[in-house]
Amino acid sequence: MFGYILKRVLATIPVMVIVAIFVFLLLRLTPGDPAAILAGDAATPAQLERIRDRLGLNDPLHVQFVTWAGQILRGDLGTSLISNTSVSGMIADRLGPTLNLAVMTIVISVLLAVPMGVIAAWRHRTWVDFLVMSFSVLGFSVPVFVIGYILIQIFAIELRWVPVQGYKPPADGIGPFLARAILPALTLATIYVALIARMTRASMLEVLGEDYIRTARAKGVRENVVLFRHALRNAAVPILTIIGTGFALLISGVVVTESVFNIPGIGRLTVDAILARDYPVIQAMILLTAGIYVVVNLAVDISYSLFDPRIRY
Amino acid sequence: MAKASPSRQSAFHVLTGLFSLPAGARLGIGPTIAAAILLGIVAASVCAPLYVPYDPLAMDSLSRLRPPSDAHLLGTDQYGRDIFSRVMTGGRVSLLIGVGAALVSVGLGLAIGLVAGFFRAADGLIMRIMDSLMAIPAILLAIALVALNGPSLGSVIIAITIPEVPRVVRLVRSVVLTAREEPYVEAAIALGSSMPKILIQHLMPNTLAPLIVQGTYICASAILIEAILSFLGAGVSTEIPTWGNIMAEGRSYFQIKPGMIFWPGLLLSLCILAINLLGDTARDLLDPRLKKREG
Amino acid sequence: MEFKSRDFSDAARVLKIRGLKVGLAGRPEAAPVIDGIDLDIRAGETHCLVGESGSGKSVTSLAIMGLLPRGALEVRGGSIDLEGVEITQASAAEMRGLRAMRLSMIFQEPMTALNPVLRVGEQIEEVLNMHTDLSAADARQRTLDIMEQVHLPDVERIYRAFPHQLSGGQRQRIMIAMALVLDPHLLIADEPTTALDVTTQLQILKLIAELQARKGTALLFITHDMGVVAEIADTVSVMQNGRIVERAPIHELLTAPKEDYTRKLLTAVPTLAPRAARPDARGGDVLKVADLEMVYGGGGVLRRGGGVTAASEVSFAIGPGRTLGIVGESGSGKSTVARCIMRLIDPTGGAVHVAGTEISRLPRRSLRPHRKHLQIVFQDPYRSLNPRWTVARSLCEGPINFGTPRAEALAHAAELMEIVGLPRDALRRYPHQFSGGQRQRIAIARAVAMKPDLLVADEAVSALDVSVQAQVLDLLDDVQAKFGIAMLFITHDLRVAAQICDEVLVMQKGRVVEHGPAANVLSDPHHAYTRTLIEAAPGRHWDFANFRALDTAPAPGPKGETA
Amino acid sequence: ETTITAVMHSALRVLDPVITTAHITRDHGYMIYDVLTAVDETFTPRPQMADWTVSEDGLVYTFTLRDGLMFHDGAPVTGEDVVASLTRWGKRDSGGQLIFDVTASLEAPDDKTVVWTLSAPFPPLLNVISKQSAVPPFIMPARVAATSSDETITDYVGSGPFRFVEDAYEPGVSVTYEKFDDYVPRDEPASWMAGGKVVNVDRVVWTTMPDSLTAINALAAGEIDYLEQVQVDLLPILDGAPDVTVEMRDPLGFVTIGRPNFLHPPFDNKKVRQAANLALSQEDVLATMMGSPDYYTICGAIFGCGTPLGDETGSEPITSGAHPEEAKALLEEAGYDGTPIVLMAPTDVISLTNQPVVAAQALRNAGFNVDMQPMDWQSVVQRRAQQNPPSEGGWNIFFTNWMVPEISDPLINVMVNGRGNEAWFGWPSDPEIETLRAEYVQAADDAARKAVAVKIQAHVMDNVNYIHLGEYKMPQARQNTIQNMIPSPVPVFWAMTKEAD
Ligand SMILES: Nc1ncnc2c1ncn2[C@@H]1O[C@H](COP(=O)(O)OP(=O)(O)OP(=O)(O)O)[C@@H](O)[C@H]1O
Ligand SMILES: Nc1ncnc2c1ncn2[C@@H]1O[C@H](COP(=O)(O)OP(=O)(O)OP(=O)(O)O)[C@@H](O)[C@H]1O
Ligand SMILES: [Mg+2]
Ligand SMILES: [Mg+2]
Ligand code: NI
Repeated sequence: MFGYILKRVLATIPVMVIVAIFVFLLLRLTPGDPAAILAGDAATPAQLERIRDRLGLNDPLHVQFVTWAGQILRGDLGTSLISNTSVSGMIADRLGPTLNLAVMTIVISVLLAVPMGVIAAWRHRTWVDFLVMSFSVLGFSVPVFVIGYILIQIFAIELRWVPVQGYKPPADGIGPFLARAILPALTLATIYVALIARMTRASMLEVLGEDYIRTARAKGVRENVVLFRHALRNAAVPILTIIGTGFALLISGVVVTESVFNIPGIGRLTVDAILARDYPVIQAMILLTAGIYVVVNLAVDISYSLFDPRIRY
Repeated sequence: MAKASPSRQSAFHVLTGLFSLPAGARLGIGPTIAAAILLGIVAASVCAPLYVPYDPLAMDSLSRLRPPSDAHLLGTDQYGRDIFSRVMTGGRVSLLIGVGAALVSVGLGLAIGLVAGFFRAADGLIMRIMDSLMAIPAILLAIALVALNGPSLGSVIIAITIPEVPRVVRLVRSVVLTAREEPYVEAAIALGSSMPKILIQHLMPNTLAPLIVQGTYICASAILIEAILSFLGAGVSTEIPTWGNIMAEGRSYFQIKPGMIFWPGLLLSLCILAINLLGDTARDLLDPRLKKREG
Repeated sequence: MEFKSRDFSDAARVLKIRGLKVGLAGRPEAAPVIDGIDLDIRAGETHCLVGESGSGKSVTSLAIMGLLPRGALEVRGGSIDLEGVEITQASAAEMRGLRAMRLSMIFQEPMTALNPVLRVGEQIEEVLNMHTDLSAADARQRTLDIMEQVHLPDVERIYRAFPHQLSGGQRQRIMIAMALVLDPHLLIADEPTTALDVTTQLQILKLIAELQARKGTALLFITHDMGVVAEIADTVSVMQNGRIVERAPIHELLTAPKEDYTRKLLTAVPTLAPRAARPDARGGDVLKVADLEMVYGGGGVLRRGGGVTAASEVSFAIGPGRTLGIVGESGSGKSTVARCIMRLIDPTGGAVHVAGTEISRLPRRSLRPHRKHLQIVFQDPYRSLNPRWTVARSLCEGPINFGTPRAEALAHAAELMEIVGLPRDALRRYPHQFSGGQRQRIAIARAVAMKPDLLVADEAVSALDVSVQAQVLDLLDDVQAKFGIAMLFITHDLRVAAQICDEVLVMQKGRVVEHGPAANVLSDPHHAYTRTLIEAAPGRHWDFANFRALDTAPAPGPKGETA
Repeated sequence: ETTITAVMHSALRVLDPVITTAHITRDHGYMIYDVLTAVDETFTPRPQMADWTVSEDGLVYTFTLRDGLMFHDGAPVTGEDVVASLTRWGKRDSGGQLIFDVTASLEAPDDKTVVWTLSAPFPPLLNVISKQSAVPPFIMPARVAATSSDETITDYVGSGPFRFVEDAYEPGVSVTYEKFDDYVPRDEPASWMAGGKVVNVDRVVWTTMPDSLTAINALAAGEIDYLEQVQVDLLPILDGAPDVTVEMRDPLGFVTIGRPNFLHPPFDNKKVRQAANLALSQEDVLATMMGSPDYYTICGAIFGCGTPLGDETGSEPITSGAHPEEAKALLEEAGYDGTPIVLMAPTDVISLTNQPVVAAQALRNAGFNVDMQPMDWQSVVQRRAQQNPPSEGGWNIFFTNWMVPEISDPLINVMVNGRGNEAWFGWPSDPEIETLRAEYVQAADDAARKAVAVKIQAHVMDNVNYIHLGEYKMPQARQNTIQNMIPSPVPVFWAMTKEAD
């Protein structure tokens, strides 16, 4: 087990290196000039040139890369070119909201989607199944921001149940946190629910056809036990996988949701950084999200063995 | 993939196969309706230039944000452009993006996946690169790519394609890895068929069914991602109307003029719904268990 | 051979089926799957249900269990009466109450019938939890008891094991324990031993008989293996196309079958008496294997501690026109040897000479010209043909690879179709349009199309029904005679080996334990393992095809029993 | 404890108001820094931190710091701090550069006095240092002002009415200011950036809302107190919010302009520029941008309507609607060969997305072959600095906006600079305008200055140094609990009060 984890962790190194090189090159090929953002509209070319020099943007690419890589290896994410604050500080400030939102979304999604999928599979080709599948296809087909606006319109503007926007950390009280996080989480969850419900259904359908389900029924086991004790655990691996890979989808949803609900999270940070060509921030953020993605999927892989004793590392 | 190995043709496996596959008659009308809707939208979009009343780019700053009227079926947007004309014309480009992204990702993914699946030597490197591409958040990659190339149609398609390719590669590779263990592939080796021949004639057709399904999903999600990119200001230029950028442009007017989001949104959702449904149907129909049942 | 001969007319009737009809759900016009069968089973009786594949045996058993797949099959008429309870009318809750208490079932595949993610002990205990009020400790004790009763070793450990940590036989014992823990009155066993090798099969059959005798359970035993029937049945019902065509006490059925269909079934069963050996080869050996060794998974950088030695020191030779059989239990390395010879895998040691060339070390590219000398037929008729290719294309693939013009290859393919007994127009069809037996014929035709010197048949008939199996074996015989091909025939079925092989080679754990002319090995085995194999073959004293006992006992064991 | 939560027009990311011309950073500067002198609403310089005297020959300016000035760290503000701050500013600001070109010395003989000696008279000196945009000379501690002018400062101590709360700062998300209790306001009433900066609230929080709809909804729901700019089209949403007042803070507003590239065909040709000027229409652009005529003004004055120098001479072609036919004729005359015009269209800055789209359409109507290239603002910023031909990564025309005070005189307005490569993007070599600008600097009084300004106006309209597309105003919105906001181009948080809830 430990050996396996070690091996997997080591295997992420080349992935992260490729990500780093790729992102670095991509960014430097992209037009845009952080110096110009810094200096504003009225700056003259000569002034810009001097600022670029100061920021080290005029160094040859490989020098810039080596400098940056060296910093990263020392655990230093650098300093924002625009706001001149430490990137790790910026990320630390903004990781919380996104993580809380993501966790809440995943919890909501799993709690909703798994039972939905199970029931759809159980009542395959009935109206329940149809309803669940329609909902989940719908979840895929409406852009996130539209869902966000609709939820705001209904729950914040018409009903006034929750605030329109904003974020409060759970430390400020769980009530205020939930009031602000529930709509964004639901928004994000629609697509995730759709994804998980669909996979749960497909996986359950496969499992429900297996011999051991028939065995369980032949033993006179109650139907809910058949579904949740016998079938669901066997169906878990693909569901976990989709939760892991769906994480990528979550990230793109987060970017939009954070805009719509004005949540100070890392999605917005990254988009802003890209639009401002704040290279150190972008590089750090993409490395970080890639890292989180890799870790989440590693965790998912490892958790397989919790559900399926045949998988041993 | 069906786990049931056909070597155990116990009744129950036959049963389960039958259980989850829709025999022709049991497909229901869902897919038929879906196909009809999709065809309708495609036809309406492709023929849009023939019947829309206005040039979708023609502005009229004096009749901005008009409500629906006889002159403007769905009203006008903030440039005074006719929403109906834009929405109908926008469908062309959105669909083009969907189909384009699907074709490009499937094509690239297929080629890379076949190579990775069959040539052990290349596999490691290719899969590491694919893993990296998957790990980079698609939307951020897309924004960066669009910034790099400018928000042209081509760069939006490429931006949507790049994150999809690794998924297709994984799919193709896994199909190839499974299929190359099939006895008929071993038989082909025994018959002296060369590797390229086996790859193309025996293995590639296996990837077709899952790729069709995957392709429909990519198509649907590409249309959606285009909308999100537009929302973030990194989509196709507003000079080329798409459902996505019409909605993105209309987002500030959501409360005042919901039509700007509603109509393109409706068509987009219907389209994606139909494509997904057809994809699901295709998956059911192309289910390998079907083939075995017929034996 | 002794058959069971108890009379059950006084015993209580446990199951009574009258006019049972099962059809496709929602399609009343379609032909029924079960077409009005009657069946009675009494306490203590073993009732065997036999018949070819697809005749409706499993559907019958599922109907009794009330487990017909919802939405696919439904009871159309008739009654199933289990000790006074009408099963066709029972509610879901009533059915649950009956299961495990009064009626239980064992399935064919011990691999898949147990839930892979739950500990086997828990799976047995679940039955108790569902149906009794036993305390946790009591339930556990009961579970351990029943596990003892099915002769599982080290029950405490096995209780905590997951299915994949057990052997096939052990899993089947768990299934039996699970089915019998509440002493049901009726036990249905649907091919419970088909997936097991002969030695394990024998143990399981004995176990079922023992428990049945102790508890007086009625047993409905479904099988297609006449040998098994001969060993255990009191009464036999023969099914064909959803009907029971003949029902009789075992002795009567085997000695004097009334129906043609029954006769056909019985005559198809090969005997254990070895065939007359073919004349010895004129030329040199077609295939010569010397000290073949195959170690899986060794040598990897990260995998220390060596791999699985699947074959070692395997040596033999086959002359033209002769057949060498390899027998042995599952996992003994038979397929490994075949695949090494075919160079589908690269042997880790030894030499393989085919038509005079040493091929075990040839690089893939230079190997290709030699491919046409050796061909293979696989076990699984459903996967050995590319489902997307027409038969013609499959048949021509090889010849075209070796430069035969397409037209010529096609013409030859048409001839081959006749040889293997299929219509010419079958060339244009796809594999799924054929039955398993027909596909196996096509696979043979494809191999023969290459005019090989050696044909390897890895379990080529194991997946087929006895009657179809007999036809395919005949075909192989014909083809071999016609083209003078040498054949390496791999099987786990001694009857088949006896029928087709000139020489037999017995493998155990990757090693050759006995090798000699079929007659010698089968009638006078020297190695203990060979003897166990032969003794475990069910019904080995009966000559089914001739409705009589075998006069030459095939395996005079140390204390050879005779019929 | 009163806290004002304000949504500003953009996120605060750069904290150095000298290195950048970004408005939000300037606004931030006014919160935490003070200035020596400042213009009031009549554009007249007034004393703020210091009083001044000018020598007869106009060469020596003596500033005397008032009492009670103190930095947030408790240190008094000294002449030395002022000298350092002015010097750093002089390296960045274009007006400042002009002054320093003629500066003989700038020194602080004692803690309270600063003496600025010129080698040649520079009559508009006070106007330049009192300007409220783009880069006002904020006074920082000498140690901070010692930072290179090409590097951003990292120490945010000022002497202004608010203190910057560094711990609460999240770049791009929110900034928090606390009232600086030791600030001594002047006695005069507040007027623009001049007068007494009396702070009546304890705390001001600026937050950023990337989505304008969300911001309006938040205001309507009472979640924020103040919205600096409201998109006019969205005003109807606030109709249903009785507690919110929508009003104009800044009577001057903004101008929007198009800048052609003088280095490459076809805009190197004056006739073609004139054709473009004819083809475009202020009304079309403004109506599309703003929706309602209440919020835009057709105005041909390049120095702004309602400013001292504002004058509409020669602006008829652009203010009287589109003239596609005349433009066509002129194009023909100029021999325009159909070379595509690369028009850069930013997609991610709301106030800049409309102009290019409307302009592209109008130019096409006049026979231009327009290649509208959408890109994000950053790409525009990068690309507009490229002097290559359009086919090799250069450009022909782009659009941007200015606040009126940023263009209100020939020294501030960078677009009337005609120094070729040293000029602002577009690089016109226009000796004529340079002569006029020199004349302006030397003009003795307001009347003389105005006369020169009118000449410059006429010249720009004829030569089309840039296309002046008119003025617009952004309404602001506040909760009714917020009172006593003073009108000002810069949103200021002094004077304002907030009723307790
Ligand atoms: N779910 C189902 N839907 C439709 N037909 C079915 C279904 N299950 C079984 N059948 C049909 O019923 C018939 C009997 O099948 P059954 O499984 O009982 O055969 P069997 O005698 O058990 O065969 P085997 O020896 O292969 O196990 C077959 O023709 C089969 O195709
Ligand atoms: N690819 C492989 N990697 C590792 N071990 C293998 C592999 N293939 C087979 N083995 C092992 O080698 C041994 C021999 O397997 P083989 O398939 O040759 O047996 P067999 O006699 O053909 O059995 P069966 O009758 O079940 O087909 C077994 O222990 C098996 O687990
Ligand atoms: Mg069966
Ligand atoms: Mg084998
Ligand atoms: Ni068998």
